[in-house]
Amino acid sequence: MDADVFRAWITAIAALTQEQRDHLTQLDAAIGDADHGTNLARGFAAVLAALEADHPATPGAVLTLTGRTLISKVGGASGPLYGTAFRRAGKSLGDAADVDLAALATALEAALAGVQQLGAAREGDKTMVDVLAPATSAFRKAVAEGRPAPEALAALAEAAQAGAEATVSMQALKGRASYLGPRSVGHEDPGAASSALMLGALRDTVLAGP
Amino acid sequence: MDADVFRAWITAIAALTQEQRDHLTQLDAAIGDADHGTNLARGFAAVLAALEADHPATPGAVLTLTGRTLISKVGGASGPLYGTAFRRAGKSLGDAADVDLAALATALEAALAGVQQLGAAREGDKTMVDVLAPATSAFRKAVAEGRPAPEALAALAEAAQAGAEATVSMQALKGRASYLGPRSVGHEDPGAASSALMLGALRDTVLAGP
Amino acid sequence: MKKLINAPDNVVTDALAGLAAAHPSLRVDLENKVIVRGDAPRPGKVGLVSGGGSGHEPLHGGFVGYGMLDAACAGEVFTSPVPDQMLAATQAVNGGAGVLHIVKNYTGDILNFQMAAELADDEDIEVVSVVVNDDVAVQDSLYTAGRRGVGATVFVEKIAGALAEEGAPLADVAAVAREVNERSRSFGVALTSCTIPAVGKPTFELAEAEIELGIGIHGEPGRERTTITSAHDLTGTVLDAIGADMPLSGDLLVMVNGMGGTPLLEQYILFNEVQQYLQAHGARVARNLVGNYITSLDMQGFSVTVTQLTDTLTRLWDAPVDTPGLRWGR
Amino acid sequence: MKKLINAPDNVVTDALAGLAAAHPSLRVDLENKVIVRGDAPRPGKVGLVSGGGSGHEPLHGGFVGYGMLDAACAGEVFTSPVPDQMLAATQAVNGGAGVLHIVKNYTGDILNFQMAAELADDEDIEVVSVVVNDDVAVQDSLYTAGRRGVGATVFVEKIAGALAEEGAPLADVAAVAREVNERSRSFGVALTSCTIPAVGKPTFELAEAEIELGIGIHGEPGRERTTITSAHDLTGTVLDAIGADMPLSGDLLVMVNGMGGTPLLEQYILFNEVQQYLQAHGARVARNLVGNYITSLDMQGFSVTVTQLTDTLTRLWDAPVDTPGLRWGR
Ligand SMILES: Nc1ncnc2c1ncn2[C@@H]1O[C@H](COP(=O)(O)OP(=O)(O)O)[C@@H](O)[C@H]1O
Ligand SMILES: Nc1ncnc2c1ncn2[C@@H]1O[C@H](COP(=O)(O)OP(=O)(O)O)[C@@H](O)[C@H]1O
Ligand SMILES: [Mg+2]
Ligand SMILES: [Mg+2]
Ligand SMILES: [Mg+2]
Ligand SMILES: [Mg+2]
Repeated sequence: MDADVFRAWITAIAALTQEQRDHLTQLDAAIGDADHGTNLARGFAAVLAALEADHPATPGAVLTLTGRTLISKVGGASGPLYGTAFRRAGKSLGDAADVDLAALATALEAALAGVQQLGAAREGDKTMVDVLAPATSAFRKAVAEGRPAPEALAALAEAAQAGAEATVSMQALKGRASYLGPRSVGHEDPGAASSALMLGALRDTVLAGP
Repeated sequence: MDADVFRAWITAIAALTQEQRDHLTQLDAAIGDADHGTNLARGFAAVLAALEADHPATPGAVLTLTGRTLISKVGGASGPLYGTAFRRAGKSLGDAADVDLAALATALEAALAGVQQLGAAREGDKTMVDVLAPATSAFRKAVAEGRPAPEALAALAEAAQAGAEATVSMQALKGRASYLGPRSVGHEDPGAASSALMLGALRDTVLAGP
Repeated sequence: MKKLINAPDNVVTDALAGLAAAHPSLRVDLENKVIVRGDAPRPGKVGLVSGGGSGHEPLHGGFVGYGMLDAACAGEVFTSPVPDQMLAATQAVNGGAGVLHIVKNYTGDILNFQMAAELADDEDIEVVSVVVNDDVAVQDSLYTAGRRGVGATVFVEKIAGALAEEGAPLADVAAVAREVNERSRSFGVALTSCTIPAVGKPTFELAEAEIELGIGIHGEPGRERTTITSAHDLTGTVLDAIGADMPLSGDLLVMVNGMGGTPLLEQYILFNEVQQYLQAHGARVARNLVGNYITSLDMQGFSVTVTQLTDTLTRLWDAPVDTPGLRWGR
Repeated sequence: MKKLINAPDNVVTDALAGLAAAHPSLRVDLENKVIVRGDAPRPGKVGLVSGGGSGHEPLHGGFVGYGMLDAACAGEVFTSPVPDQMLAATQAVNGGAGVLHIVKNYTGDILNFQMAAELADDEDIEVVSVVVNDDVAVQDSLYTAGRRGVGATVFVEKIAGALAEEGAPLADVAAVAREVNERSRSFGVALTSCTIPAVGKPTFELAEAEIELGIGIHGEPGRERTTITSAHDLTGTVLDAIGADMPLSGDLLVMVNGMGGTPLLEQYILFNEVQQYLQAHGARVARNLVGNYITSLDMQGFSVTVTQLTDTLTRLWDAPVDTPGLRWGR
């Protein structure tokens, strides 16, 4: 997977956050402050502009620029968290021109570690971590078992989707939703939903191929 | 007609303003500031208390106290106007223990004069004057023709009712409704409506007898 | 109707009790519903009295204090006070130099203040009345009640109060009050109706996207109903209306006033448009106020008031003022 | 949605342009959305920086000026600013004595200010952060995001600003900021939802007569939904909740804060009830604020903040302040 693939992935995310903007914002309205969709749509629009401006040449550079841009344009909780996730992933890819599944798995693990280090959320706290954690380990497992790309990426996206749905029954312990205590139960976490969108887009982009 | 009759009249007005409070306020909402019913209800409640407190002995004293109380309790445009009307009427009745139709006509004329002196409204300006003026002259005419009380008072009340209805098609030139210009047409003037209520109550009270 | 009150009939007294508790420097007569400066009467100083219906807070009670009003009378919501209240206020602030009555031009206010002035005259208190009528939304005419008094009232009270604080005689204080009124124009816009506690439902209904141009501070209908436009276009409409009545040039004192339910965020957006419009028309916003100063209960909307300044008016505007609603210089 | 704006995406910049036009004594960087005191940086003076999502005006930008904040960063509506803005503000006010970051306790604000502090550290600017978390509506816990920062932010900014103005070192300014936060508790109530311009419809729906107890300033749901009661009973509920968390005794600084759509008339009614409740409980309201100080756009509702005063805190509260939103003593 070269820089174009990752650029295509980010472009797909940008399109999705525009398209799902209201849906994500509504999820946030139920247990937060109704801005998650707006935040991400604004952020990834800025990311596209940045990618246009200085055409990063490697997958790592694409993700690092994506992360830095999110940090300086999004704000809120999701800005620093997603920004750190993409930056850590980018750093872990180094300056390789082409990335294989194993390297991608390592990058996703670095992203997850960055999010948890910054936000101190654990699985079960009803956050994006409940998507990133299971999806990353499912992906790593599939890759370790030597499964082909389609299968491994399917495992990633399906675990992500399942993780997002699982947040519905959780009580939030982190983020704005935690203020609700028990009343946070019964709603899907907006950040979990957006994480599932991003990982679903990763599968679709890679499988679509060049 | 002795003090008891006039006390009964004021009592009837107090009951009517309570009962019609919302109706009068809605008329005021359409072309004014939605407080005419509240103002009169508050004012006549205070009048009843005052009449209770120092039992005025003559018709003149009853009306004068009513007027003074309205002036010091109602506020707005209708407070000074109705207050002056009742005070002038009371003064014109002097300290007679009993009042005949002619004296009553003179008292109503004094009331009208007081209202016009203070408010400078002329007939056609869409105010209480459009009820007080025609009603007073119809009453004077009937009395001059020597009609019996029932007929003279019926003429008074009917002219009042007609006068109030006539304000619907008028454009307001005085009071809050005048700010509306042409848009004031098509609504009954609240003060005209309350004046018609008061004069209708006068007929009913006198005819009901002791 | 959801309101933070105890009972519709008690809103005015309860709020006055709160004002008294919050501002110990004021003397509040709950019986007469009169708010008086703690140090009144000041011998030799002209006393400034204003008042009107409640529901416009901070006007008038919030403008009682050093450099502004000496007393204010609070009527029921949207109903002018009664002569007894005005007399009590006049007596409380009479320091022997006479008392100025600042009256917004509404029939009720005019008639009640007129009666109060007669009562004061009976007690040999010299009273001069100044009528504020700055609302260009209403066509003026000899044969009607004339224009409504709105935003300029804040400026009249501040500037006349500053001159009185300097020890000027009644005639001069009245003259500067009239001058401010003559040099001021206002225009208001409503996005929603207010709800009077005693009535319990909105005074009028506006459709989604519908606004009332030329709204009165009691929810009186204005010039016309139209569809909401951008802050830019709406400000243009408002300032065109004001400019059609008074040249917008030179140094101006400008207020963007919130009606009570409009966030400060939006008021600053409006002020930005006002400032740009006036600059483009060659005028200069030399002084300004942005905030809720003369409100209409919970109405969403705004009004703009423009006053042509002179050096004297600017000096008096800048003079120290210390009231609950307006404070600087001390 | 009816709003006095040009476009949802421009509300923050347009409002900042208006703030700049209205207050020439402030320097407003529209690019970074940072409001800075005209005379910053003051050599040797600790710089105070705060910031957060917009929609809470006058907080924070309206509290920049003498005796309070040196700079504020404005995020999008209800979204915390980004590290770049906070760094720009920190650089602009760094007079060599270090900079205090006053941060409301929301994950977004915490994370972004944390990153900004790291960036400032790279430039050898000493930064200390103080987190405000006074909202008793939220159960505190080590394992959650903890309590929200609300009304106490106004008091922290005023009192820490006064000490910084006296030339105190960063450690002392940070200490007094923490002390104010620890001695303060707040609780909010919503009668209606706010409407975020970019969203276009209310964040939540309340039935006629239904209110939200413990509402957050971003419209986050609170403790429970219940039926509206009298101002008296509602105040009792609010102060019971605060009193359950902090003894209500001695000299108190009390704020009755309007959420943006609640008339001042009602706020004074509430303050009257608050004052009577506290008096009955043997406490004394030594200082107070009544008005819109930390709002939630057009939300109808209120919050009460109570701070246990000390002689020092009272002295610092009384010290002169000169900002668009809070001004006395000069
Ligand atoms: N401490 C945390 N760790 C991981 N994710 C978090 C944390 N706090 C919040 N989030 C995620 O951020 C999302 C909210 O993002 P957003 O609405 O953009 O920011 P804000 O809450 O500041 O408005 C939540 O749905 C949650 O998934
Ligand atoms: N100048 C006037 N002359 C006679 N009647 C008047 C005048 N101005 C107003 N009114 C009457 O007063 C009524 C309004 O009374 P009210 O609503 O109680 O006072 P306000 O207009 O101050 O709220 C009008 O309907 C009108 O009949
Ligand atoms: Mg959010
Ligand atoms: Mg009326
Ligand atoms: Mg009225
Ligand atoms: Mg947010």
